[in-house]
Amino acid sequence: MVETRYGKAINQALHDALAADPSVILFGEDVGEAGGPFKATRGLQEAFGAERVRDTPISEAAIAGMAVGAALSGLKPVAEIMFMDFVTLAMDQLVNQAAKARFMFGGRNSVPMVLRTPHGGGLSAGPQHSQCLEAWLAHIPGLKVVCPATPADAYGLLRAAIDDPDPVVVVENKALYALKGEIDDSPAAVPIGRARIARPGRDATVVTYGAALHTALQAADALAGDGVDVEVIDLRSLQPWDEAAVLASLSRTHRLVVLHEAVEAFGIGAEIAARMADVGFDELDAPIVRVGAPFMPVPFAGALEKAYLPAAADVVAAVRRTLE
Amino acid sequence: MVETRYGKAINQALHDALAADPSVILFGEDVGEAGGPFKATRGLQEAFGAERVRDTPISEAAIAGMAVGAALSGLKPVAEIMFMDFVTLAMDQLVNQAAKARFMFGGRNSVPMVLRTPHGGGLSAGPQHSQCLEAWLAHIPGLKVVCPATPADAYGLLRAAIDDPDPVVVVENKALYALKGEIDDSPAAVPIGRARIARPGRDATVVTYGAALHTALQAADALAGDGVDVEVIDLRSLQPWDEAAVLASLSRTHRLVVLHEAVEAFGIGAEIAARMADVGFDELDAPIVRVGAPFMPVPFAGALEKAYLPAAADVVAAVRRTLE
Amino acid sequence: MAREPKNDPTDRLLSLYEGMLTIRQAEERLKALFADGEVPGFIHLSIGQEAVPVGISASLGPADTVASNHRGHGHALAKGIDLDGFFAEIMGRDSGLCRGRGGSMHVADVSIGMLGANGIVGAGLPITLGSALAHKTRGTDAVAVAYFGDGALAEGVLHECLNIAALWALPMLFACENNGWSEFSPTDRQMKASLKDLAAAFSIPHVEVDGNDVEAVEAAAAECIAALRRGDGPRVLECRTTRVRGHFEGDRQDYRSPDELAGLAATDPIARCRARLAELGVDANRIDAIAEAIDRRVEQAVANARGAPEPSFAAAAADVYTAAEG
Amino acid sequence: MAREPKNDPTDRLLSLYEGMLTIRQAEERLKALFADGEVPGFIHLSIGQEAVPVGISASLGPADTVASNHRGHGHALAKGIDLDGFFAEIMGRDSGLCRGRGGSMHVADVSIGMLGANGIVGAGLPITLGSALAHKTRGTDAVAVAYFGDGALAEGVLHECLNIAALWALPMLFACENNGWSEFSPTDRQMKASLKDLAAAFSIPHVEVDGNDVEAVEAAAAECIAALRRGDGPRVLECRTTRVRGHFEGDRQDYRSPDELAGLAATDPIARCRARLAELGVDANRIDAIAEAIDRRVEQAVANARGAPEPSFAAAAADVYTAAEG
Ligand SMILES: Cc1ncc(C[n+]2csc(CCOP(=O)(O)OP(=O)(O)O)c2C)c(N)n1
Ligand SMILES: Cc1ncc(C[n+]2csc(CCOP(=O)(O)OP(=O)(O)O)c2C)c(N)n1
Ligand SMILES: [Mg+2]
Ligand SMILES: [Mg+2]
Repeated sequence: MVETRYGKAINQALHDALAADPSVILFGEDVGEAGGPFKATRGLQEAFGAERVRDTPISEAAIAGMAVGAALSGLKPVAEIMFMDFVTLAMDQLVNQAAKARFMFGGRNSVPMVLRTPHGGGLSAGPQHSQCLEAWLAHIPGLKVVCPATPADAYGLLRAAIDDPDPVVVVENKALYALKGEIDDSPAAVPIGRARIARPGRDATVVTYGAALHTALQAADALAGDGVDVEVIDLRSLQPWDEAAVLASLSRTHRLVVLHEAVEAFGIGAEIAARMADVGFDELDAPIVRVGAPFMPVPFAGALEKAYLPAAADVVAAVRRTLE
Repeated sequence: MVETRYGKAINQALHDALAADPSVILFGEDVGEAGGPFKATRGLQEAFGAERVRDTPISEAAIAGMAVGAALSGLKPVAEIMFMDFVTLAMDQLVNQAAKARFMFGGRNSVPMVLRTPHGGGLSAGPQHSQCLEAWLAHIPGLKVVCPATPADAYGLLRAAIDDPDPVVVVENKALYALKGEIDDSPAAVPIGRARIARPGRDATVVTYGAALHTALQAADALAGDGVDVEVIDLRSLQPWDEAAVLASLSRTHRLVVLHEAVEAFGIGAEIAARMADVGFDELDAPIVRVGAPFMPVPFAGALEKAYLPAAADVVAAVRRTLE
Repeated sequence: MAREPKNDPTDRLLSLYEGMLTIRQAEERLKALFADGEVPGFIHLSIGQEAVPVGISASLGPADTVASNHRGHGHALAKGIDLDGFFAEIMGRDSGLCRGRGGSMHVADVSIGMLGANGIVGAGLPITLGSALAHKTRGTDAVAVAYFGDGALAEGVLHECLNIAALWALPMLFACENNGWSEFSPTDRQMKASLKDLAAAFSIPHVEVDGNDVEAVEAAAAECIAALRRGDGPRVLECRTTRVRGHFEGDRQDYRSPDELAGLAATDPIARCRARLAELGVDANRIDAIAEAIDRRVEQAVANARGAPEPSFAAAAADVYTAAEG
Repeated sequence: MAREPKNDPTDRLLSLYEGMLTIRQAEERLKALFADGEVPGFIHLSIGQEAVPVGISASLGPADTVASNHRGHGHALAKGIDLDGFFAEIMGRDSGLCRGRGGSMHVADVSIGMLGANGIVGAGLPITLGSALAHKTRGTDAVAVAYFGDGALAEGVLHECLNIAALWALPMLFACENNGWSEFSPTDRQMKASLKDLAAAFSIPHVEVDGNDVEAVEAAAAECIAALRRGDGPRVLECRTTRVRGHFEGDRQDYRSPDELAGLAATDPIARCRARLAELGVDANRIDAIAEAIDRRVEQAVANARGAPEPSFAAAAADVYTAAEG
């Protein structure tokens, strides 16, 4: 075990993937010489050359489309979209092309591409540099979506994404790049679609992912002080998501809170709650409570953004509501 | 009361809006001389001139962006994106610009634009011409989304959308353009955000919108034959949606099915179910059952597409599940 | 189709003729099947435009890739797509190339480098760009061809792709079928810039050719593609051609002048090629035999498609993602 | 700022000088505030580029509209945005122009035609296009200006906007600030086409100007904007200018050569303007007095912002949509 940062773990995963497989290539805006806007690709162009780690022009639609075409022609491209807000410029290629090519072409080929992109607030980056849009992608058959919360998962899910034959969007969280955590000396891929019990507990289940995991753990700590024993599930993968793990936890605790940084309305949590209100209905002893961002753009000013982001206190209140 | 078709009602709404307010303009691909791909804008360029009803090049990003800029500069643009699948090319302008300009600029101005776009399958139009992507838009604070199911609502919601000071996406359903229905002689706007009880009933509630309304009504007829009295709620507006109306119906029937043509996972129905699993929890006597498209791209072949689209039998089965 | 290079000029031309006629007869058959309700959805026929993909494909091998657009039947057939799979797909059968899931706007066979027709105007361009990037990165001399129409000139993604292809000297052929129409509107009301001037802005050599003259297309394409294989960077090949049918089947073309419609036959690339063959002294019987052979082949494909089972929904559902191994 | 037209050439130049210096001193102040942690988020300074918006805005009135990009402080101030509201916004206060919701990348005041800085590269272009369409449709002689950088040349939406503006002869000025950089990369590694050649492809007159010479910018912009007001269709004004600071504050610019960095001061548009004023015989005290007045004004704005309340979350939540009437 060594300690590493989330951003460094991404860097290492890319490094290891490039070293392991000559068909892996990287491209995106300033990912090469500059080492990426968040330094996640630092040193990779030096190590693997400008043919395999390419700086692109500011052309998001072409970046995504190139990934599709390269993936259909024998490579395993890992493309970067600098902020998730900019996937708005790449949706046709992601949704109409990458997601559908396998199905639409009769299942005879796959599209082994990865798109990395950071979401999330907390940096006063304002309404166009902070959004969490993963629910869009999870709604699209043919795409996979993962969202690591720890350095170990940042490594393991990215390796899994690159190994995966289908298009995978890896959603990173900007506020986590500097987060430290333990990682294996020879870390392995983390299977896509499997959740992790981040903290076992008996009284209520909090399902979450990404940076909000840390908020959930904080809330669980606070509640533990009051004798409430919360189980925290880190989904890790959003499409597919681990329904069995959530249902199993709910069947133990009978109380469910779903937490994420994204806007609550029509967010990832809606699907999880809806599904549990169906398949988990008999297990529910209380309303399913969601905690997510309010229905407004991510505001800039520190005070506004702080009030905007779901906090541990919101999770505590939500858990308490399920226990009333 | 007169009988008219859904497509004709749209045409009339556009005509009446253009006649009522010189700041209303229309643009989109082939909406002018050709009268629109589905003939919804037929005759409008002739009636109002090529300055107010403009044929654009095949440039979806610019179409959406022009609507934002024109709306910020004194006009009320009504733009058309020919198929909802192509909004993938216009998402930046819709989501990062139109939706946020009011909030982000301090609430001192609004963006009175309308974007019309048809979704839905049933025409063997294939995976890139049939998608229902409204859940994406409903997830975005600052956008409004409506989806008329009848000619009267096609007229009334479009007039309301054009009158509205904020950006409204009007999602039409391709399979409904030829649908006939009654409409007032001098029809009025239909308020955004208010649902309609399309059929009252006591035993279970089916919440739906768009073309699926007709599937729900068929299912209700079938169930009525077996003595099951289903209430059908037509949401009409998806953002904001009429939570009070749904909750009121659930409080009467205690059983809830949510139906739409869009993919079930992470669709509009997820939010409705999730919300009712919270605020309506005490009213629920059964699991909330969703009926939506399976998790696959919309297939082309008739047999596949038929199996793909949610059918009345699926709704019947879902309602029965809530009554078990 | 993927014709072998023929050395004898007459044989070469006969082969091009056969390529064009295969597309024509296939589409004429589709037209009838559509009218009879045997083809669902929308179909966009390339009747009148066959010389373009046939002329280009004469220089392509199986390692080369092409991406196409909504009017993609000719591109696919010229790239060598299987005729049975083609008809079965468009008729929505399980034996279709895409098992009935894509239809006319998505015929594809990635195994032979046909990366798909496409329902999104312009979308094939960045896919081709990525394919060209793969060829270059892998160090092969394969090339990637994007077929697109003049209407697609208005899409921003073209600009992005011209730029990156030029910047990185990718082996990409921008093959424009300029038929003057974007759906129901003449393109000159939609585009202020010519492709020639756009290409020049990016320093990409632009070649314009009579797209209804298959020999001219073949020659121009051969030069462009040779340059790509040499690593000289992208090329633009603009083919002036003629859309004979409506935008899609069912479009009555009220918006075209009777004069224009009357003049369409004169531009027919197949009739021109046939005249040229006659000039070269090829026996009419030999030419007619080609048509007959194609006819039999097409009828066989239609019969096979008719006899094929409906697509399987379960198989479709299972193909959204790659099945896990083991 | 929205300066009155001055007839006396010296007065005119003084007014331009004042405009540039206001931006400079405001940004120098922001730089210090950022270093001290009083400005959150990212800020992109336009130090060295002030001549562009000041030269252009000299021909603009309140009915004209501009849309900007991430490096928008100068564009906004030159258009006449309120200095108090400007500082308060970037410092995240309730008295900010956007009530602290947008920050540096979103300063806007639609009431005076400033349609917003923008965090999305290229996004201001179609917004400006729509604004120009509104001006034309409403029959006014107002014009719309899009400010964008050379990095934005790679975005496809530029192509779409050049085309539509030209096609419809819209009163739109494409004002490019070409500083040679796209974030951390020189733009010549990202763009194969020049804006000049792109404009030519769309038959849009292109004027290139030394963007660090405010008089030259003013003169060129005045001609372009007069043409727009006459209804002659769009114009492209490419201003060669210099980014002095990093891409954003905090960027150490390791990627620029020491030589380049050393040479930046020489290009300073404000120093040049000051030298010109001296040439014209303007008294140094008079010039210095301008700086002092601006300094007082800026300090006042900073003090006002510091004293202003934090933004209201409830008010923000209430502003996502327009409140229903009545
Ligand atoms: C992004 C997108 N916008 C609009 C359409 C609708 N559409 C289909 S084909 C077409 C015209 C294309 O013209 P062109 O590229 O010249 O091809 P042609 O039909 O002439 O072969 C349009 C507008 C589409 N399929 N995709
Ligand atoms: C769509 C989009 N892509 C990428 C970025 C990140 N980004 C911000 S500014 C910038 C470079 C812009 O260069 P240029 O347009 O020349 O403006 P300059 O910074 O030189 O003033 C980039 C890549 C963005 N904000 N939006
Ligand atoms: Mg065409
Ligand atoms: Mg620049």
